[in-house]
Amino acid sequence: MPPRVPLSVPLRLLQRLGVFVASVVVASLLVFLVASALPGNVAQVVLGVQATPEAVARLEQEFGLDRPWPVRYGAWFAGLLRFDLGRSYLTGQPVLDQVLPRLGVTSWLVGLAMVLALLVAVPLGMWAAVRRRHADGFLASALSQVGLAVPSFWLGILASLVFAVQLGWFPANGYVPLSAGFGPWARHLVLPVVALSAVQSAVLARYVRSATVEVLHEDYYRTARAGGWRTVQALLRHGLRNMSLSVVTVVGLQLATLLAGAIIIESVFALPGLGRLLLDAVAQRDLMVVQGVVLLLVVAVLAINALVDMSYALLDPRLRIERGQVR
Amino acid sequence: MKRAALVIGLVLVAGTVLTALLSLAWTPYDPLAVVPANRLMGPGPGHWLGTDGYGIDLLSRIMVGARIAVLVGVVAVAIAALVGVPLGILAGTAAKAERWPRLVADVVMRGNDILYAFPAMLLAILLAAVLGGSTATAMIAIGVANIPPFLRVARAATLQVSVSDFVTAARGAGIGRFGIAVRHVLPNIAPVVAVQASLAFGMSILSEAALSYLGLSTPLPTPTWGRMLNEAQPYAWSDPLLAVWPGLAIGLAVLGFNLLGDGLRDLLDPRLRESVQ
Amino acid sequence: MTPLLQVSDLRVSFGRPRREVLHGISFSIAPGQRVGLIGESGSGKSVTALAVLGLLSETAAVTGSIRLAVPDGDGPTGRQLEVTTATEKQLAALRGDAYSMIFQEPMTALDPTMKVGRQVGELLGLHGHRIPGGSRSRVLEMLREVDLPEVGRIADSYPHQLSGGQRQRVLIAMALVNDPVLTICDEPTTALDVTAQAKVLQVLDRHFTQRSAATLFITHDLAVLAGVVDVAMVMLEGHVVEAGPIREVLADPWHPYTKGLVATSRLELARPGERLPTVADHFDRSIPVQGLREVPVSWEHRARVPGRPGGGA
Amino acid sequence: KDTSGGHVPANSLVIGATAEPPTLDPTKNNAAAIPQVLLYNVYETLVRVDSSGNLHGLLAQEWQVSPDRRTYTFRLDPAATFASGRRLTATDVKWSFDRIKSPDTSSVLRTQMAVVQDVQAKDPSTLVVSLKRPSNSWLWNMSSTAGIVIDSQAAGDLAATPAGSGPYLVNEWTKGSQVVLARNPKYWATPPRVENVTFRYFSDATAMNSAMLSGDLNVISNVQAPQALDRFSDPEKYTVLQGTTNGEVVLGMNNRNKALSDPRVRQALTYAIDRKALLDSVWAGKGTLIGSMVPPTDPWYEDLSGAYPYDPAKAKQLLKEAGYESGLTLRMRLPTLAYAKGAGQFIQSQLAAVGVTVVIDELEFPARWIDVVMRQSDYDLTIVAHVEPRDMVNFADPEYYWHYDSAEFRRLMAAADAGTPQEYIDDQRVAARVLSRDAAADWLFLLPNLVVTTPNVSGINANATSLSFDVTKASVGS
Amino acid sequence: MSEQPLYQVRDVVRRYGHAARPAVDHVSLDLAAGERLGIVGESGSGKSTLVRMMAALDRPTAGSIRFRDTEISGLPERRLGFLRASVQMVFQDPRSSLDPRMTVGASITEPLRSPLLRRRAGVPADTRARLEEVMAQVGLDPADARRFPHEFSGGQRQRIAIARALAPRPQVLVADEPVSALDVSVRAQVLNLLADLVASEGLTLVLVSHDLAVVRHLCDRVAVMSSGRVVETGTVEQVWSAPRDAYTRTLLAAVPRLPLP
Ligand SMILES: Nc1ncnc2c1ncn2[C@@H]1O[C@H](COP(=O)(O)OP(=O)(O)OP(=O)(O)O)[C@@H](O)[C@H]1O
Ligand SMILES: Nc1ncnc2c1ncn2[C@@H]1O[C@H](COP(=O)(O)OP(=O)(O)OP(=O)(O)O)[C@@H](O)[C@H]1O
Ligand SMILES: [Mg+2]
Ligand SMILES: [Mg+2]
Ligand code: NI
Repeated sequence: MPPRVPLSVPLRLLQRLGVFVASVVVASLLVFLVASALPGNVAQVVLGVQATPEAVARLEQEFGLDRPWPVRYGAWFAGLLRFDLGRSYLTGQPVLDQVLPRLGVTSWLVGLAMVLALLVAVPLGMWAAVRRRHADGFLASALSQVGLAVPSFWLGILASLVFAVQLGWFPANGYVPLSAGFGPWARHLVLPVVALSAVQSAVLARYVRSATVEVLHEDYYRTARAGGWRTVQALLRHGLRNMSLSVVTVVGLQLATLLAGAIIIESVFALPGLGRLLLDAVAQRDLMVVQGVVLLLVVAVLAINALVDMSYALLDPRLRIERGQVR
Repeated sequence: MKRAALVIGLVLVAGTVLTALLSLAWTPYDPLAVVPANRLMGPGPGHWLGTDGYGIDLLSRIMVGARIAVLVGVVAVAIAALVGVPLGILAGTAAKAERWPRLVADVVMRGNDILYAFPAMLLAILLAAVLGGSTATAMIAIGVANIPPFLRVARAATLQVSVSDFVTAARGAGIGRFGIAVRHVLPNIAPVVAVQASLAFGMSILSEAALSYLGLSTPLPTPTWGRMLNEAQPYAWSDPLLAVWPGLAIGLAVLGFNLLGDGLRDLLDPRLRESVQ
Repeated sequence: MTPLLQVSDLRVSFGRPRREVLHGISFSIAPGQRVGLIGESGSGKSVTALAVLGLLSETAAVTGSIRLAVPDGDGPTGRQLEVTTATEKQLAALRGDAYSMIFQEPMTALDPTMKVGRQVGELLGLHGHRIPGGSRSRVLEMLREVDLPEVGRIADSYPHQLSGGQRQRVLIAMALVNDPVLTICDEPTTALDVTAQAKVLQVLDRHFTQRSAATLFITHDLAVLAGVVDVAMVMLEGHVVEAGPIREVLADPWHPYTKGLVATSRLELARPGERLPTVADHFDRSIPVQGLREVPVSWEHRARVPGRPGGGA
Repeated sequence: KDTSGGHVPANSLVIGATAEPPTLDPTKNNAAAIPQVLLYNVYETLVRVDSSGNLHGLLAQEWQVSPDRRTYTFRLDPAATFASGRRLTATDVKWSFDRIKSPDTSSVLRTQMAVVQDVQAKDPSTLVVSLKRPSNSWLWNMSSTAGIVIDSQAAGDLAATPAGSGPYLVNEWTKGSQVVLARNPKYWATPPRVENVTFRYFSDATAMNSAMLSGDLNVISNVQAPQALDRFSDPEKYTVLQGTTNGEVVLGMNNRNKALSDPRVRQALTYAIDRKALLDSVWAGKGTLIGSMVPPTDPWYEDLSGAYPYDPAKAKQLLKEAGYESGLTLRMRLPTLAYAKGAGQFIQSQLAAVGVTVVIDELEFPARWIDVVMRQSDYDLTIVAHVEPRDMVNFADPEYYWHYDSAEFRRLMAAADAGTPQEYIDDQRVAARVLSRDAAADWLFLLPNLVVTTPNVSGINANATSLSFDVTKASVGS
Repeated sequence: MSEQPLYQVRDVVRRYGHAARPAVDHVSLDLAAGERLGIVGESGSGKSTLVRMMAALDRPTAGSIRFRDTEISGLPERRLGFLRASVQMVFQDPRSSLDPRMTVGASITEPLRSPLLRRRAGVPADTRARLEEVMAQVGLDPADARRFPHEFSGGQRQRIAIARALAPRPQVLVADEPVSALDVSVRAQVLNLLADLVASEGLTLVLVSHDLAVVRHLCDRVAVMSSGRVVETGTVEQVWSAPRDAYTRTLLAAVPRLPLP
């Protein structure tokens, strides 16, 4: 029996890429089918409540909605191969042109919220873990719990009431692109980012706390302290990287949640982001836009999960595959 | 402090559940009857929490809302867990297996990723078209949307458990894959799943609020906490208490379930059991 | 001479309700002295070791006194630090420098995400020792000292890339890199196979001899102990039940538990197939254990529990 | 330049609005958000409607109607030019009208133009329109989107670049957030006073209020949550204009439902609902009780709000007469809109008191509601605001989702349309009474127009009589 | 050896993932019924891998393993019942080889309730009775069956693991370092127990250890492994007193001894 030959590294990467592409293809079909299955009809929405059935039928024909679904899917998929997401039924514009500027807004919002959540959650969770047998540690845990219990749209409303309306520190809502200057851009993002990250911080803090508790039980942590590091030093030098594995997993997992949360925050703060685009497109049954945005989200989540998988090896050398190395 | 979490959690959860049960038999006022003369009364002896813009007693509405909250939370989490956990265990155990099961596991995981990226709202709209906007619609949509995290968490925990010696020992004892999954993997991943469930419970209540806003959940006029929050929004300036009560109710229930989850995890942790032996 | 370590009436308890696992033990270790600590699993050896460096988990309640001599540069200053009341900062200054510890489990005691050379090296900087040739050269020197091959490659390896014996030697290098005056070894070889164990013991023995450093060496294996230490204490259920020079303890065990231990340890003497002697043959567990109140500082004489020890042959 | 927050730039209007235009071509999409920005401001019509509901010439200096009322001769203002600088001639008007009439446009506006037989540009400033039959509503419709005059030479991508003759140009459209209008430097008539006008869009009413309160806006086009109006009660800081709209909130009753086809049942339901209390509960008492499908700004308006005083006893009596003494169950399918949900809840409770069980079911608006209620008529009761001006005519179509079928009403409406202006008014008034008498629907209330401005803003109409948010007369003090 | 061996291991190779060197490298062994075979070698030499393959808990990359003339290396789990009923295993770490969430009684009787083993010739049908029997056999109080593993000491847990292996009355007991994790005071107890059981039940024994002294005590034949290969086989006394391979000598020399007469 010949020994099984393990795949070489480039081949494994290729295999991974293959799986990714296959997932995207399957996802595109699913996205298309779900979007098509949504009840309601864009022509009716465009023409409004007064429209005659003939007018609606004519518009449907104009949009190509009368063709059978495999044909429509085929056309859409062929476009995808050329990075063409089709044209919005409502505006006639290429979907990609509508999506790209909004992608920026949402990426900033979600990205910064994630960063802020990490900045808050990591110290808070560690504190809650290290001091878990003390009142202050319990308080830190409780604080993170409270963050979970407040709906983010109320947090957004409250934040804009207090910091924009009462104190006038930040604009109540709206967005200016980074190209208009860092200051205005940042000022407009502060409140939405804070409101969006609150729930995330709470969730993350819980994971950081339990990951930290794990580390506190680890032998290498004790070794570090026996070598002369103080509690916090040992945790930072030897705990952080070890914890990062589980935290990164959660960060990857939370990203989809964050995107969903962004839909609400974008409404509360009147930000022209993807979430609102999707919400409007769904409401108006602009299926091309719905398909485009959802596919984009699916690809993003798949890509992020793939990145998370790959980052494991970066964070934990045990998971690296090395030439001539066992495990 | 660990016990404190469990006890507080239990008290809050029991409070919510009992309120829900009580509301089936008794509420101080009819939670649906509009009484124009009583609009926007503050808290007082007649109406402990005051009345809303229709003159309906807020306490009665909060009590009825507990019903939907508990129902949606429990059912959605149950759906997510009942689908996600077995699939997660499947994916976790198959990851180490021969080619075919591994392929199945891969497909499950990729499908999971795709589902994860899918906005729950779309599912809800689709369901609403079939079932009509109802509590069931919301429960199913939220439940399905919650499958991916359960699946992932269960899979990761399964991977850990399935390399442990006692699983190998069980195989040596002639226990098949299914027996191992049910008898060894499931009990040992239970703590992680409990935590995930408590997190998901809180999120479900909040998601229901969002779906009811779009008319995709419990139909009018049944008061839900989410709907009460939404209806309170225009009164944010003039009568902020309208938002405070349902907000508080959601907060306490979510807090209760999270604390309960934490407490359960600690209770189920053999490491901790050992030290109090 | 002031002892490096002076433990008196050390009691440790855990949990709620309190469960005492160390019932008042006392001993001291002088500079250069090699002390062994034997006893069955769960007798409190590790708890003693961790208590000495203040590394017990925060659920532990400690009473009694543990005093560590505070050295200044080369020798003891005569100042002592009371571990039970010291701050984390005071303790951290001593740990890994004058006092160090080696743990049992080489698989998990190293940070899996950091190259081992760095893990050794950072301890040099941590205690502010300026090394003329740079810390890298000192790290390599240290790795060489613990008999590791290809020290350059090993320093650049992650723990998982090393074998158990190699990892344990890295841990030893970490513990010894700052030339401690006392090293606590908590079962440093139980996780190793016989060949790796032999190497590690050899390295430790050489180091202690060369530096005339003191050690508190914990094991449950008498055969291991015999090659390393001069004097030994026997622990049982949180008490020290016997102490004295190692040869005397082995040659003429006094406490029934020790007798049983010596008998079972000599596996190679037993004829194949024949029933092995066990501790239980010598020692009746139902009789409550009494501990020594004190171990003589000089360790010259055997110390034994007053009165009749419990049961057995 | 930072126009989206902090302070509103000098001599500018920043107007908060709720729905964003999906496209900038008002003839291709029926969304009300498009004429809100463009009508009168960017595109002009031959005639326009003022804040009291009367027609005046805009591009047309004057017009004559032939004795058979089928031929309209418009004299265009010779000064009128497009933003491109080109003179606006009768040919452009003809081009614009023909464009809407053309069979390959699917625009709903086509039905409004359907009555037109022929459009002729006699000379550059004379336009002759002949109708198939006399129609008063046609001229009225020409004051709205159907009547806009497009620059036939500059009409390229109208969805993105409007080509009109109005005092403003679309300067910038940031999708998802705002449309910015800038003064048309070549405007042919009196130039407007305000330099820049920004329409900012908020999907969340509270967010819009916050923006106003923090000084990012100086106008709220229409407060969507009147409960929050108290916040703007300080006259030092805010001016609140309270006017009327064309938005009748209609409790639609499906006349194809057996019970609801009986006028006594419809009347009973109307008696059973306390509309004053409903308005207080649902819309903070803002708005007007009307009693028929006519807002007070229409010339044939008369107050019919007292026709069915709140009288549960009478309601029960009528139900008994109609044979529903033992109860009646009706399915109310509501769009997911704040006023509809509120009113639905209220009505359910009050109808329960007279023995009518209402089962509520919410439908996503617009997609689902239009499909289920308007197209399939699969409902018993529903609530929606009809915001089009002069839309009483919908009751004349038995196929329309109410399925109100009254020969008398149809005859009156036809006569009104074909009659003289005075007959038009008289017949419409009678028709409105017929609707009220038959309780064809229950007109719950008329949505108010609640405009909030900073005190330095003036020239904004309190009443919304057209679909336009007209800023041509606005000015901003310092 | 006149009769057919129970186990025939031929040229077995096992390579993990992308490892450069196989963990088990062309190993061939025979095991006769009633024989007691010791496998010694340093850590990582492939001992565990080899016995796991013999117990069909792992598949060889190449080579063949026959048990009672049936090839077992490619068999799916559901057809392994005959092997599982005959071959049972005891693992090194008594902490991790028992499910912390299962009572000791349930753990011990698990093999009896297995669908693969139930109703096989020789496998006891009366679960309760067999539980009490094996617990008594390994010196545990049957009343403790309702307790959980963490309530027992290491030595006791290893007895539980042994009881579990004995429950289905196997012919072969494979013990992978059953005493390495135990403290010396209980090591002798467990070894005595194993010796008694092997004798009284007439078991065939495969014992893995890194300590030749342990193997010498229980086994009659020994295989020395190094780097995945078997470097020496022979009777225990032969290897103990006159090792032929240099590696075996190192192994022997490394065993610490008490410096006493
Ligand atoms: N963190 C802790 N919490 C509670 N009990 C503990 C803790 N650490 C140790 N113990 C208990 O203290 C006792 C002594 O344990 P210790 O670890 O010192 O034993 P040992 O002699 O080192 O045994 P071994 O040879 O197994 O390492 C045991 O009964 C143990 O259960
Ligand atoms: N699941 C696995 N995946 C990858 N490599 C493995 C795995 N199990 C064992 N190995 C490797 O195979 C080799 C042999 O391992 P095995 O466990 O059989 O050795 P052993 O002789 O039992 O050692 P020990 O005495 O430490 O138990 C080692 O190099 C080990 O690292
Ligand atoms: Mg120990
Ligand atoms: Mg092994
Ligand atoms: Ni700004």
